[in-house]
Amino acid sequence: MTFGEAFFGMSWLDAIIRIVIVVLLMTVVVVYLTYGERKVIARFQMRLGPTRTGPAGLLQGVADALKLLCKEDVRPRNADRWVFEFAPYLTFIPVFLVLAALPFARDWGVRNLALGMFFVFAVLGLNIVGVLMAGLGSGNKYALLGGVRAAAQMISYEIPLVVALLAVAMLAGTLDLNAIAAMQESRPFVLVQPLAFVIFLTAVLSELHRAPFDIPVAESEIVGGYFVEYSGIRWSMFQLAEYAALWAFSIFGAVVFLGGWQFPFGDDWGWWWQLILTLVKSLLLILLIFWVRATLPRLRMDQLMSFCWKALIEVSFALLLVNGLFLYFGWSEIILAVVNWAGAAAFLGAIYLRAIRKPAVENLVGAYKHAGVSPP
Amino acid sequence: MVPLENYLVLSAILFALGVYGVLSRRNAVLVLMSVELMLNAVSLNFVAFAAHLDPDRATGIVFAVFVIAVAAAEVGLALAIVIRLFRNRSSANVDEAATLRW
Amino acid sequence: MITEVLWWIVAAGVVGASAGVVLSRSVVHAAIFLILSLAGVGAIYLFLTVEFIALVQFLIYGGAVTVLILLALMLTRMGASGRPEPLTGAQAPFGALVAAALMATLIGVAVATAWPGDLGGSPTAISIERIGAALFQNYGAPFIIMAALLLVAFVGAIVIARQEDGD
Amino acid sequence: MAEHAWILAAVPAIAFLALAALGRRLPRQGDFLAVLAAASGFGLFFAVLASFLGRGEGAWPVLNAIEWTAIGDFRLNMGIAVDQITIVMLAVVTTVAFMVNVFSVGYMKGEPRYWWYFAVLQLFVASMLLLVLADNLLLLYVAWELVGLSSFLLIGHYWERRSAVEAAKKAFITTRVGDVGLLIGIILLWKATGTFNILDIIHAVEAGEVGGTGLFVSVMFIFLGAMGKSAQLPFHVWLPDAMEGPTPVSALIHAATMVVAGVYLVARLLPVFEAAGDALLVVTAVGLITALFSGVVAFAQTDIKKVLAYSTVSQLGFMFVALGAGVVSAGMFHLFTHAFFKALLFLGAGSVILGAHHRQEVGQLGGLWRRMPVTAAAFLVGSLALAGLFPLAGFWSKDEILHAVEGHRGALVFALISLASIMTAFYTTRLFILTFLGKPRDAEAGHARETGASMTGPLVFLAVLSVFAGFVVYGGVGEALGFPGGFGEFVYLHHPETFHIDWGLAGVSTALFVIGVFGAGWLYRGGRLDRAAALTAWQPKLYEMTRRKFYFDDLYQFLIDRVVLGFSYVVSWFDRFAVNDTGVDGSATLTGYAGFLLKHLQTGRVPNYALAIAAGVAALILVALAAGG
Repeated sequence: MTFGEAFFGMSWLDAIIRIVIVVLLMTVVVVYLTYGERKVIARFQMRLGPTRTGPAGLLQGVADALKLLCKEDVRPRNADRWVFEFAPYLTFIPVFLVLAALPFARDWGVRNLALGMFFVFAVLGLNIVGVLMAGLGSGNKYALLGGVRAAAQMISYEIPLVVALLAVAMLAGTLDLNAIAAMQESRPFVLVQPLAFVIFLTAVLSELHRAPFDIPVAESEIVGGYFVEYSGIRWSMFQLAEYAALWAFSIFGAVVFLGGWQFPFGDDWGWWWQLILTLVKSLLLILLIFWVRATLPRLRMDQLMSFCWKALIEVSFALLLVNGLFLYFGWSEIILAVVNWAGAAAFLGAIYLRAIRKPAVENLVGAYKHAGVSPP
Repeated sequence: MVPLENYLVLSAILFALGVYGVLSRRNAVLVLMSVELMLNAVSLNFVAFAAHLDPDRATGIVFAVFVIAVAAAEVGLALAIVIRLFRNRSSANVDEAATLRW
Repeated sequence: MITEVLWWIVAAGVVGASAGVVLSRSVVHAAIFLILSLAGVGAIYLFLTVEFIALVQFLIYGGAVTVLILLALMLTRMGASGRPEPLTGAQAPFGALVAAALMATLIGVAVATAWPGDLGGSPTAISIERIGAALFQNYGAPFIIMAALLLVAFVGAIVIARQEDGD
Repeated sequence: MAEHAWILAAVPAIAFLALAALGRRLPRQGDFLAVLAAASGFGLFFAVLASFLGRGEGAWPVLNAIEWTAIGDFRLNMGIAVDQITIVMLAVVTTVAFMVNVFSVGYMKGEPRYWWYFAVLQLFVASMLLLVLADNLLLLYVAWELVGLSSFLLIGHYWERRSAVEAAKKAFITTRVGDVGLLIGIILLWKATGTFNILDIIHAVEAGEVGGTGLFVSVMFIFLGAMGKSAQLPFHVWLPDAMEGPTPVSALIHAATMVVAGVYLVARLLPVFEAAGDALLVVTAVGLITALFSGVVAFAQTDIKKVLAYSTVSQLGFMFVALGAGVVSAGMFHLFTHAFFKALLFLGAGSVILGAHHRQEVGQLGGLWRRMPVTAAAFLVGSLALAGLFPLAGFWSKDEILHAVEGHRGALVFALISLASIMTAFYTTRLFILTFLGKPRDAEAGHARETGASMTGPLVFLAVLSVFAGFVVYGGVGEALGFPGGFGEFVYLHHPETFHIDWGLAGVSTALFVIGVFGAGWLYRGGRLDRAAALTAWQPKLYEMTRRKFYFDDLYQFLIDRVVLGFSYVVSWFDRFAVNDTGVDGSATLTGYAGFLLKHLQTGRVPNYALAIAAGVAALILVALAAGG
C-alpha cells in the first residue's frame, strides 16, 4: 500500500483505531521507560532508585506525570510567543509519524508503507525543527546554544545513520519494513551486518541526545539546553517526545537488525507472540542504550563532530561500497558476514585503543607540560 | 480530480511570492528563503507535468530531484557566504554589501 | 470529493505560509513559515501520487535545508547595533509590481494553454522503480555530475565559512 | 632491410637528439657521434641497396606504411617508398654526408658551437633522408621544410656575422615563396585525387582521372616549390649568398643534396608532369635559362665559393633541362655524378680556404699548386669532371643530357645547352687557373699549407668517385655491381634504355670542352690577369652587369624597398588612421564615455540588480507572448 492510498483510502476508521492503540501503548511505555531508566541507572550506581510510590516504586512515573500536568506553564517575557509554544508539538509530531509507519507484528502497524524505511528517515529529519524552534523561541542564550548544538549534531549524525541503513536496505532489496522483517526468518541482519548495527546504534544515541552524546542537553554545561525555559506540560511534551523517539528508534532497529517479529521463533505463534517479540527486542535495545549512558562519559563538541565526520561517515560509506561489491559480484553472504564482523571488530577496537592511549605529553603546553597530564 | 491548471496556478503564485521576497527583503537569509520558494514552485511544476503529461518517462521527477539537490548545494554555499559576510560586516543585510561599485 | 477539499485546504495553507515567508516581520517566523510551506508542497506532491518526491522534499528541505537556514539565523542573529532592523527594503513596491506582473503572466499562460496530452486531469502514479531507472539509466551522467557539484559546493562552503586566523 | 629503410633517417635523428641534448658536455663535443652516425648511415645504405636489389625488379617499389590518422572516411597513411630514384638519392645523400662529416671534423675544429654544428648537420641528414623516403606528399612536405630549417640554421651558423644572418634569412624567405607554391600544389593534387600518396597520385593521373588545366596549374605550383629549393631563376638569389655558411655545409646542402631536392621532386612526379600539358616545356625553359644565366654570371665572380655556387645553379639547370626533355635517367644521372664532383669541389675550396688562411677571393689566391698538392690534384679532377673531360663522371652525364635534348627537344635547345656546356668548361678552367696556377697574389696565400688527413681523405675518396662514378652508365659495369644493368636500365620512366656510346655526340661534347678550356686558358694563361683586365676595360658596362649578377639582387631590393614597403606604408597608414584611431580607439573612447555616463546605474546593491533582472524577464515573457501570439 502506498502512502497515497493510505492517505486517501476510505479506511479512516480503521486508521483512527490503530492510532489510538499505538498512542495508548506509547504513553504506557514512555511512563514506564522513565521509571525503568531510573531503576537501571540506580542499579549501575549501586543505588535502589524509586521505591516509595506504589509497589517497588512502580507508580513513580504516573506520579511524575500528574505533577507535571499540574505545574504552572511559564513563558519568559522576551520569548517569541508562537514559536515557543509550538515547539513541543513539533518535536512530538515526527515521532508520532514514525510510530505510524512501524510494523509491530506481521502486517500490523498503523500503516504499512512501500517506502517505509525512507519515510522513517524523512520524517525523523523534521524532528530537529522543534528543537531549533525551542532554542530560538526561548529568548535564552543557553537554549540558543543547546539548539545550535542539537542542530549541528543531528544533521551530522543523520548521514551515517541513513547510509548504514541503506547498506542494509541494499541487501534486503526493499524499503518496506514488513518485507525487511519477513526476510530475517533464518537469521537477523545483525549477524550479517554487525558493522551497520554498530553505526546505527552510535548514530541513534546521537540523534536522541543520549549519553555520551547528550551535549545539547548537558545540565552541567548549558543547564539543560534548548528546553531550559520550559516547564509543566510543555516540558513533559519534550520528555514524552524524547522517550517516544527512543522507543520508536528501538523498534525500528529491532525490525531492521534483529528481525522484529520474525526471529528467532518465526511468526507462526500468532500475532500476540509477534508483538511480544518486537517489544522485547526493542526493550533490549533500550537497555543497551541505558547501559551506555551509565558507562561512558560525555564527549566534547569538537570530539563529537570529528568522530562523525572523520570516522563514522567514512566507515559507513565503506560499508555501502563493500555491500555493493558483494551484491554486484554475487558473493556468498557468509563471506560478507565474516568481512563485516572483522570490520566491526576493527572499528570498535580502534575506538577502544584510542580511548585508552596515553595522552601525548610532548604536545602539551604551559602548566600541563610540566605536570605531564593532559587537560580535562 | 485536481486538474493540472490548479497546480500550475499554485506554482505561479508561489513563484511570484518568491520573486517578491527576493526583491524586497534586506536580510540575506530571507532572500535565500525566497529563492527556495521559487525553486519549489519550479519543481512543483516539473512534478505536476510529469504526473499529468509524461508518467512513462518520469523526466519531470528526475528534474525535481536535481532541483532539490542543486538547491541543497546552493543553500550550503550561500549560507557559508552569509556567515562570512556577517563576520566581516556584522550584518547580514544584502544592501549594505555595496562595495562592488564604481 | 474529499480529495479536492483537502487539496484546496493544503494549497491555501501553502500560499498562506509562503506569504508569511515574504511578509512576516520576524526572521524566525519567516523560517518557520518556510518549513510549513515546504512541507505543504510536499503534501501537494502526495496529491500528485509521487511519494518519492514528497519524502525527498521532507528529508532534504525539512530535515536539512531549513535546519541550515535556522542555524545560519542563529549565527547571524545580532546586528551591529543590536536593535531590530527593518527586514523589507525600499524597493518593495517595485518588487511587488514586478512579482504581480510575473504572476499574472504565468497564470495567464497556465490557464490559456491547452496542455498537450493531458491525461484527463488525473495524475498517474509513478513507481519508485520507474524513477530509479530514469535517474540511474537515462540520466546517469547528470546524476554523477550532480554528485560532483554537491561535493564541490560543500568543500567550497567549508572553505568560505571556515574560521581563519585573525577572524 | 629495404622496407625498413626509415632506419636510415632514424639514425641521424637520434644522433641529432643526442648531440643537441648532450653534445656540449661530451668529450670532443660529440663529433665522433656525428661521424659514427654518418658512417653507419653509409653502411646501412649498402644493406638497403643489397636488400632492394635482392628483391628483383618485380618487387619495386618497396612500400611500408602505417595508418597515421583517420578523419571520418579519410585515412592518412605515412610511410616510405623505396624505388630506383630513391636508391640513387640515398646513395648520394649517405655518401656525401659521410664525407662531409669526416671533413668537418678537421674543418670546423675550434670553431664556435662545434657541437651544435654537428647536431644540425645530423638533423639535416635525417630530414633529407626522410624527404627522399617519403611515400606521400605530406610527409615529403614536412621533411622539405625541415630541410629548409636545417639549411637556415647552418647558413646562419656564424650568427655573429651580420652577412650570415642576412643570408640565412634570404635563403629561408626565398625558398618559402616556392614552398608556399608547393603546399598549394600538394593541396590541389589532393583535392583532385583524394590522396597524398605519390604512387596513388601517379596512378590516378595515368588513369586519366585528373588532367587539363587544373592539373597543369597544380603541377606548376609544385614546380614552384622545386624551383625555390633548387635555386632556379628567379629564385636563384639565395644560393650564392648561402655560401656564408661553413664550407662543408655548402658542399653537402648547397651542392649535393638539398638543392637537388627540387630535381628529385620533379623526377618523382615526372609522370604527372608529362600528363600536365606543357609543364615539361616550362621545366626545360626554366632549366635552360638558369643554366645559361648562371654560367655567364659565374664568369665574373671572384669569390671561389660563389663561382662554385653559380656553377651549381647552372648544373641544376642542366638537370631540369634533362627532366624537361622527359628523360629521367639523364637528369638523375647528372644529379648522381654532379653530387660527387661538386661536393669534391666545395670541399676542395674549403681546404683551400683553410689552408690559405681564409682567403677566398681568387684575386688573392694563386699558385697553390705547389703548396697544397693533394688539394690541387683533387680539385683538378673535380674541375675536369665538371667541365666534362672524357672519361670522367661529368662527361658521361653531360653526354646523356645532350643525347636526351637532341632526341626530345630539337636543335635550338641543343645549341643553347651546348653553349652552357662551353661556359661550364670556361669558368671551371678559369677558377682552377686563378686559384692554383701562377704566383700567389697575397702574402697569406703564399704561406698556405696542405690541410690534414681528415680533410684530404674525403677529397681523395670523392676524387676517385668523380673519376669512376660515370662508368655505371655501362650495362656491364652495372651488372657487375649487382644492378639489372646500366644506369639507364635501372632508373627509367617508361622503359629501360641500354647505353650505347654515340661517338658523334661524344666528339661534339669533347669539342665543347676543348673550346671552353682553351678559351679560359688563353685568357688567363699562366694565372695572369692582363688579358682579362683588357677585356673588362673593353666592355666595362657588360662586365659590371655580369659582376652584379644582372642586377637581380638590386631588382629585388628595389621591389622590396619601393613597391612592397610603399604599399605597406599605405596599408599601415590605413591601419593607424582608419582602423586604429577611428575604429578601435574611437569605439573604445565612445564606450568609455558611455560607461562614464552609465556607471551611475551601478549601485552595488544586489536587490536593485535582481529587480532589473526580474522586470526584464517579465518584459521578455510578455514580448514573447505578444510576438508568438
